[in-house]
Amino acid sequence: MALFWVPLITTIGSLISSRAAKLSRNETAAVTLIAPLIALAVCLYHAPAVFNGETVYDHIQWLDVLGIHLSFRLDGLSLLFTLLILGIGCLVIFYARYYLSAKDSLPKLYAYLLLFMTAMLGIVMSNNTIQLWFFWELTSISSFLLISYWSDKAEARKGALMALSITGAGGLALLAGLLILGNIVGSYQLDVILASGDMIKQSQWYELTLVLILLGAFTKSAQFPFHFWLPHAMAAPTPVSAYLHSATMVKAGIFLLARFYPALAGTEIWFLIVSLTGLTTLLIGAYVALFKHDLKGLLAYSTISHLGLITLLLGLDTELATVAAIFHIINHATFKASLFMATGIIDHETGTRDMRKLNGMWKFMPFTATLAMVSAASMAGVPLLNGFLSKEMFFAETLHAQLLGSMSWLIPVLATAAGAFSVAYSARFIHDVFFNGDPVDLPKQPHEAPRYMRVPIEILVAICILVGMFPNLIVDSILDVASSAVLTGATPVFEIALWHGFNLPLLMSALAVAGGVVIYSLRKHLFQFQATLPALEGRYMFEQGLDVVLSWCQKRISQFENGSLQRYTIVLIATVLFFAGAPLFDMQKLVGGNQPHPIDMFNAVGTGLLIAGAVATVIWHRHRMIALIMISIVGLMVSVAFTRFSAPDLALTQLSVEVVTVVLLMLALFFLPQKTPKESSSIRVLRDLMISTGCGVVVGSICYALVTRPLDSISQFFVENAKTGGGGTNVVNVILVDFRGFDTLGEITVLGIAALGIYKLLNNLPLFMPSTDSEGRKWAREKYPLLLATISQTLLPLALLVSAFIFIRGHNLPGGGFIAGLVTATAIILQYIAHGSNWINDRLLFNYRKIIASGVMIAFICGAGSFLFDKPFLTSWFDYFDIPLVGKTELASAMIFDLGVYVTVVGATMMILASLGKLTANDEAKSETKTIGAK
Amino acid sequence: MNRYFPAPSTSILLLVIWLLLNNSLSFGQVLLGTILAISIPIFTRPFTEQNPSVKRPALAIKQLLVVLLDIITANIQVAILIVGPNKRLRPAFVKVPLDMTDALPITLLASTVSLTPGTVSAEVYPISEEHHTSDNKTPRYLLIHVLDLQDEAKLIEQIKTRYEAPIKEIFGC
Amino acid sequence: MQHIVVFPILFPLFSALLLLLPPCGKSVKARRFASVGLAAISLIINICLLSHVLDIGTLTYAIGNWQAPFGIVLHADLLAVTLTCLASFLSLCCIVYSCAGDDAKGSFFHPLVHFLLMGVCGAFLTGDLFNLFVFFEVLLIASYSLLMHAADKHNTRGALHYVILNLVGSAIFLIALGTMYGVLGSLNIQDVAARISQLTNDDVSLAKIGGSLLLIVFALKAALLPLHMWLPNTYSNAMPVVAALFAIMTKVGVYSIIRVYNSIFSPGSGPLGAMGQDVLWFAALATIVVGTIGVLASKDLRKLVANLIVVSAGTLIALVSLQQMQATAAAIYYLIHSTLVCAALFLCVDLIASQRGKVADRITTGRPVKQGLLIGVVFFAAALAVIGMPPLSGFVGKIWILKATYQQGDYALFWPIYLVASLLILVGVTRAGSIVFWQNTSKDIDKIDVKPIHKFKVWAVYILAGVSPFMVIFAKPITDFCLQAAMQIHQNPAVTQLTGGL
Amino acid sequence: MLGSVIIFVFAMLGLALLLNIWRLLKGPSVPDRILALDTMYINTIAVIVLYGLHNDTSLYFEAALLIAMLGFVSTVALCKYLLRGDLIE
Amino acid sequence: MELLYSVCVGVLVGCGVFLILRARSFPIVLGLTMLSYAVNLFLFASGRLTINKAAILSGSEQYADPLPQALVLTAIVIGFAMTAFSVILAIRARADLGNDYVNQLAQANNKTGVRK
Amino acid sequence: MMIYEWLVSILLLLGGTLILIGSIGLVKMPDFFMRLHGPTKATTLGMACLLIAAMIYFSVTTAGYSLKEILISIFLLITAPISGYILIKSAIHHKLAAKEGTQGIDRIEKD
Ligand code: NA
Ligand code: NA
Repeated sequence: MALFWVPLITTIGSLISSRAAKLSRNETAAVTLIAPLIALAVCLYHAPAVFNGETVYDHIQWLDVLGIHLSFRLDGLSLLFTLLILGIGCLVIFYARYYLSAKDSLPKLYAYLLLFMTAMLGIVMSNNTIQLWFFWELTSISSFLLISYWSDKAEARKGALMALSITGAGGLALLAGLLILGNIVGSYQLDVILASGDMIKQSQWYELTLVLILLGAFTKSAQFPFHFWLPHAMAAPTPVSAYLHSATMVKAGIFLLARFYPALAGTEIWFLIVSLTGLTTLLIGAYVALFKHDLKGLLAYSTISHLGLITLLLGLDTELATVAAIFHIINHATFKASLFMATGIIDHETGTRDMRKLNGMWKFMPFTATLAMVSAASMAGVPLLNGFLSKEMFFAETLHAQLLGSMSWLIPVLATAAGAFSVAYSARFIHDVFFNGDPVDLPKQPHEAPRYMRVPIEILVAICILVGMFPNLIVDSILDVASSAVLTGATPVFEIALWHGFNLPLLMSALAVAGGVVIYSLRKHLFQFQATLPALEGRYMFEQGLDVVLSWCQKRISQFENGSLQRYTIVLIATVLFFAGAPLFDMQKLVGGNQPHPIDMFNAVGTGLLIAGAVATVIWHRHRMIALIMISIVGLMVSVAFTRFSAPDLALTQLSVEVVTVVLLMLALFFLPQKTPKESSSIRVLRDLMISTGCGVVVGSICYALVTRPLDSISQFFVENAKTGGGGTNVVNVILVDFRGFDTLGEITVLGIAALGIYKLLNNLPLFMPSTDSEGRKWAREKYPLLLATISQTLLPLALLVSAFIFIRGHNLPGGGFIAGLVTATAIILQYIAHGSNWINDRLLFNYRKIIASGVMIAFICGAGSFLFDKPFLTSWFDYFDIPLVGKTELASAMIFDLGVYVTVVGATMMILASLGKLTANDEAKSETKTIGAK
Repeated sequence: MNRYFPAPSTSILLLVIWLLLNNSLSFGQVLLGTILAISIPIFTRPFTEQNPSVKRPALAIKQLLVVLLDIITANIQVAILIVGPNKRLRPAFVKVPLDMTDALPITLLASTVSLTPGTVSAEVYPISEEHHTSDNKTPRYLLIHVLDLQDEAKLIEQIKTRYEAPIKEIFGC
Repeated sequence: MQHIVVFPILFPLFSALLLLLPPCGKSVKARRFASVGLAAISLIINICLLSHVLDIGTLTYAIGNWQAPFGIVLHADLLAVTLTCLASFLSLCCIVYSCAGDDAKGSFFHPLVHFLLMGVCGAFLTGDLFNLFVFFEVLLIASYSLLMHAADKHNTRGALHYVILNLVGSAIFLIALGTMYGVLGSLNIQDVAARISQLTNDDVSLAKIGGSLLLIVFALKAALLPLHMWLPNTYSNAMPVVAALFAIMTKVGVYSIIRVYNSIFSPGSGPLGAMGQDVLWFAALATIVVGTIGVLASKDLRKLVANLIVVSAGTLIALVSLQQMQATAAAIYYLIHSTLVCAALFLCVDLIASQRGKVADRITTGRPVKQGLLIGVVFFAAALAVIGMPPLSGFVGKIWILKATYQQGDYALFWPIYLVASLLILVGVTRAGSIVFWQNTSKDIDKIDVKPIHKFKVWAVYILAGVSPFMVIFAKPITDFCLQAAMQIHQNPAVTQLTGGL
Repeated sequence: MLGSVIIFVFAMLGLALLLNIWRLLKGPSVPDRILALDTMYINTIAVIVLYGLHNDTSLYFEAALLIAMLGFVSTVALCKYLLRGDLIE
Repeated sequence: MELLYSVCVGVLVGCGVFLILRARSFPIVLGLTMLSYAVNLFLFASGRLTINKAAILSGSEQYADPLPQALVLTAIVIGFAMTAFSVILAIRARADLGNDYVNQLAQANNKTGVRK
Repeated sequence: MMIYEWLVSILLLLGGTLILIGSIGLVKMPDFFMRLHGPTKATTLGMACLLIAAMIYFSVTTAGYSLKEILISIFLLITAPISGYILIKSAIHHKLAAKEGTQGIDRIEKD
């Protein structure tokens, strides 16, 4: 089976486990075990080749664009890790079946565990760095899920978030590093990268890459100063802790260091950063572990410490140090996993993990106690156990360290000190829990754990002992291939033996044990001393930091996006002002080459009136009624300007739109306050004045620059083709209904939607209806002035005739559907004013929604008709017919299109008015009482 | 006068206006005008309340000419009043009792008054709050504003004889 | 078959009109049925068009048979058609979602959605600047109305801001068009691009003004800093299904920038080539920063998602401003991904809010989500995708974005900002999710009395979120496709003319 | 001569418009302003008719007609607002 | 004359912008209306100013540029639709919020999660 | 100079004068009610003069008669009184002060 099956099988297993809710616990566990066992079999199947020094590959070409491929490899290092991941994984699965109480969901835990296992397997087997990162992030996610397994506990949620944040940050750094690395080498394939160590180290990006990748590794493997997430991850169920913190999650960081060792290691900076970080972590972890009263806390810091130890080893500039590191990876995994499991049993059976309560457990659970003591001894580095072997190798290698120059002697000293503390906390683990008097207030009556719950521990302890006694037999070969994978082929000569004779490392071991015993015996004083130190907890820093960041963000956002429309508008306008204004200064001359028209009286008066109207609108803007009158002047003058500059169609349109707009504004004014209070400070007014003046100057200048220069435009085409191609002499109208009919279709759609939207806005709206005007006058009694009512009836047919006139001539002379529609609408508005909406609604029995839809539909069908002739949408058609008596008559599809425009305009305007009319007509009583909108 | 041809006078008027608008007497325009002249009143019929119809068209045309003439003189009079010194003007509100109650004749009278010498119709009393109904037979008054009132009684008399009486006669009410 | 180019615009229009007319106008059931059916047909049309374009390359379609530059020409290249597909797919999902009851909370929901789709597709397809304006207005007016669908008073204020700002934006658009026409005498994008390279002297400055104003308008729609401020409130106050639909709207702005920027202001177009690149670039970076701050500051989930849209807009524009093929390709991939994921998140947030009683979607302790697993799975997936974590589509996008910016040499500023923003968003979203789903007042889920989620809603959300894994599984063809689309964008018309096509 | 007459009448109309705007700006009451606006509408019709005469074209006739119609509606609407507040009650 | 025209456009833009920057919906709508006048004039001017050459084919040689005219027509109609909508939205906002103040007040932030 | 030109010129001058006088009245008169007279009458007739002038002019200069200008006149004649009426109504409603010494103020009923 190909390598990619390994993660695939565990993924499938994860899915299967998640659906196993109906199975019994034993069945669930059994089903779950299938996937890792198969995966293990696959790995073992390839193991002989690996032991022969080969690397097994499996490559699927995938994203060439990104250089991401599905690429797996199995070399010594990978094999070692897969065995650890799968082996300890199986034990944890087995153990969890007994650990988890009935009310917790076993399938959920198993699904997450297998997902996590997949991620880990993916990391260690990746041959593509991006793929590696993929699985790396997957471990972050799945560990988040595992840590927050008991999600109703605040501790679990916080711990999970912290773990995810820290490892996520590292993951992003790692990604950056890997991308740069890939760019240096030109490939994301690991074998290429690993073979290009020299090229990488000579690259100018080497330092940056290294730091980024190390950030990834250090955060994951909880190196100082990123170590603080790990103790809080202990909120997870203990099997999870056992898995994550012995063999997997934290080891991923170590794996990364080992994996990239050939590519990145061997430089001063590598040794300096890695070894110093490892050393610091080693010391801090060992020291703090002693003071943790929580068993899992102790183990957590011990884990940190041991990870520091491995890191330090990888940072020491000798090949044997690397071998020692790998050896310790194995050893740590075994004894730490068993210790966690033992802790789980203690927790499970007593209900607490507090060492101040736990005493004398030996009496209650001798088997567990024995197992735990063996493991703890291994952790302390007691001879005949595997921990001793690797620790002694470690001591030996510290003696060769050169990296601190003349101060290099510090390293073995500090290492011994750390060893002493590790002995001390191991001693505490043994003595404080299993001996040391009687238990205090235990929640449960303790007793020995179920038989099978101890099995995984027994297996692990057996390994500890076997490795400790017969190292060559058991680990030599795997250690050999793993080391050669890290050191790229150069297999160092190493010899693991229990006895090397009396030498310095042995002395260091002895010192450590002695020191440890001394420290432990002085623990009372140490605890007191520790209590006087300020508690510097990474967790609080993280949480407070997060709080500070969050509240800072909230403050900034509420300052920035403060809900003030004025601010948003002013930002927009200022942006415009800047970017439209700046290029004006680049121009040499604003005025272009065209001969300007002379100013005549006509223009002067028109300009005067327009400016007066505009300025008056601004001056009176707080007296809204007057402002409305003033803006009417502007509208009128704009249409006069259109008339003046040869745009009769525009003038007509502007006029009709103007009136309908004013009517709408007045309707609005009725429901709005009549006057605007003075609100803006004078500074603000000044600011607004400056900005608006600026806008005026800029736009005016652009306008002036444009109108004074010659234009080479496409418009001649329209003039030439209007009659021959569009069948009309009014070029503007032909553009509207033919050349650019698509715009017009969109435009009437807009109008229709606006009407629908307005209906929507006003539907069932409770409104405030003033019973007096702004000066407190009651409204006049006469609703429908007599003379007006009479005349408006007379005017209606007249207005309709005029709109028919304007409609029909539109194609050839100024006019058209839109203007005609607005004229009709205005005529009906007059009826509304004169007779009121009830009167109209009794007589005008149309459904405006349908009218609007039909109008647009007419235009649409007119355009779609050309499909019948396999012509593009809106292809126009016209022809001249000789009708008897009438003479030569033109029929054009554009007329139908224009009819659609007409119908839509009438429908939309009427719908708006009818919606507004409905507000007040339905319920006259409302106008008497002031009902401010309250739903 | 039926459903399909509700207002012949309106139709004729519309046709004339149509031809005026198009400046054309071609058959096509007449045809189109006729179609419109017939179809528009059908559409607007619901919006037209029942008004008394013109009983004496000839008199109506004569009255129209009278009013046009009066408009010209009125305007010249008013122009002189405007240009002349304001201080000598004697503005006044005058209430003219009406013999008519229907909306259309009153409207016509009020319009005539507004267009003719120095007077502007201001209000029709009594004010009705809702829609005007023709079966309401309460006596009505026309309030007018006079720019320069010489003799109130004479003015009322003049309005009643010169304008109101012919309108009453035209509509036969 | 040539006419299919215009169908993505016409069919939604037709659908909307049908939905307004009898018999669809009357009964809710008929309307729902018709709306879903019509939206599905719309999607099918778009897919057909896409395959057509894949077969025979970019299509142009002269409306009314008036050739460019005189008439309005539709320009269906891969990117445009992909986006119309995306829009119709999103609409279909939102329509299905709304059929669970949201549509009946106000009038004209279905027609308006189809109108919106028409506007969006029109904006994507058109090759004419003024026509672009018209379709902008179509989609805007439809969006104004949709924004007020089942509105309460918070919506009203948000809508008011949105409407007024966009009206100012429309005015600016027109000034821009006036300036462009006044200098160049044409409106067809290709023609404008050809003419702009021949400008001299002061005309260049004027064209620059026009171009800047255009970009400002597009930036306003795309929610680029500092013009983004309307977005968080507007989107978070809109009905979630509407907000989900709006996820495509900022993309219209982005698309317009891509379209205009790479034709009119392509590096080869004379004195105005790559105009304002720096401004766009820095504004985009600032947008990412502010969006991220917004994500962290959000007190409710809807606002959080709205801010995610801001971040995605910033990211997109940063890529677009590079005017480089890889970056554009990455932008295309990321655009599809982020649109759908953000939409899914909006809908998901709605589901969450519907089950948490009074607390609704606020990020605080509250009632547990009753159907926690059903919603949680999709929320988790969408969150992963939006953060850019494996195994969902976000990670491909993220890598591509980083790679593209690296190759451009623009990583010194972009990478730190982008990566730190990613991290903060990761923290923000995770924190929000864990509070909403896990930090509960009562544990007794069985006692909570909420209506189970309507199956339509579940389908819609799952289908939307399901695209994300799909985009990973089929990452190879999709990335190749994006690259091909980007290649079409970057074919410089001036170069094409000289060399007789690439 | 007709040409100079037209110019002269233009001047008169221009003066009239300026008088209108003076009243419009001065008020003092809102009905005064509406009256002035209404007058302005009519004077604008005069200007446009004269402009058509000046340019020897009847293209602007419809504009004049529309101003007449729409100006009336506008005046009525403004007054109705003063009287009743709600235009279409 | 071009100068006067441009001055008009500038004044309209200035006045419109000033009104848009007010804090109440009605002046803002007035400002938008005024701005749209200005914009229409501007867009129209992009085809240059011509006197007495309306684009109605009549055998003459020169015509005003008809394209901007058509564009302005479209813009006017769209502007009308938008103004109508914003006017009604202002009414709606008044009904919903009790005033016509466009900015978010500090108190209005206390949003409750209740949705209908 | 043709006779129609004379006619047109006179009508134009007359119309212009009347319109100007109407606007003068608007400015010069002391109260609202008196101001109203100018625009409703003088301006209306002035418009009629102008329109008749245009009618004559176009009828002579172009082929066929151009009578449509008369429509505007008719329209103004119909609407001017109504505008005046509704304006006075609103003035009364606003209780605008009439010039001192205006007779019959008490005849205005409360509306
Ligand atoms: Na103890
Ligand atoms: Na009403």
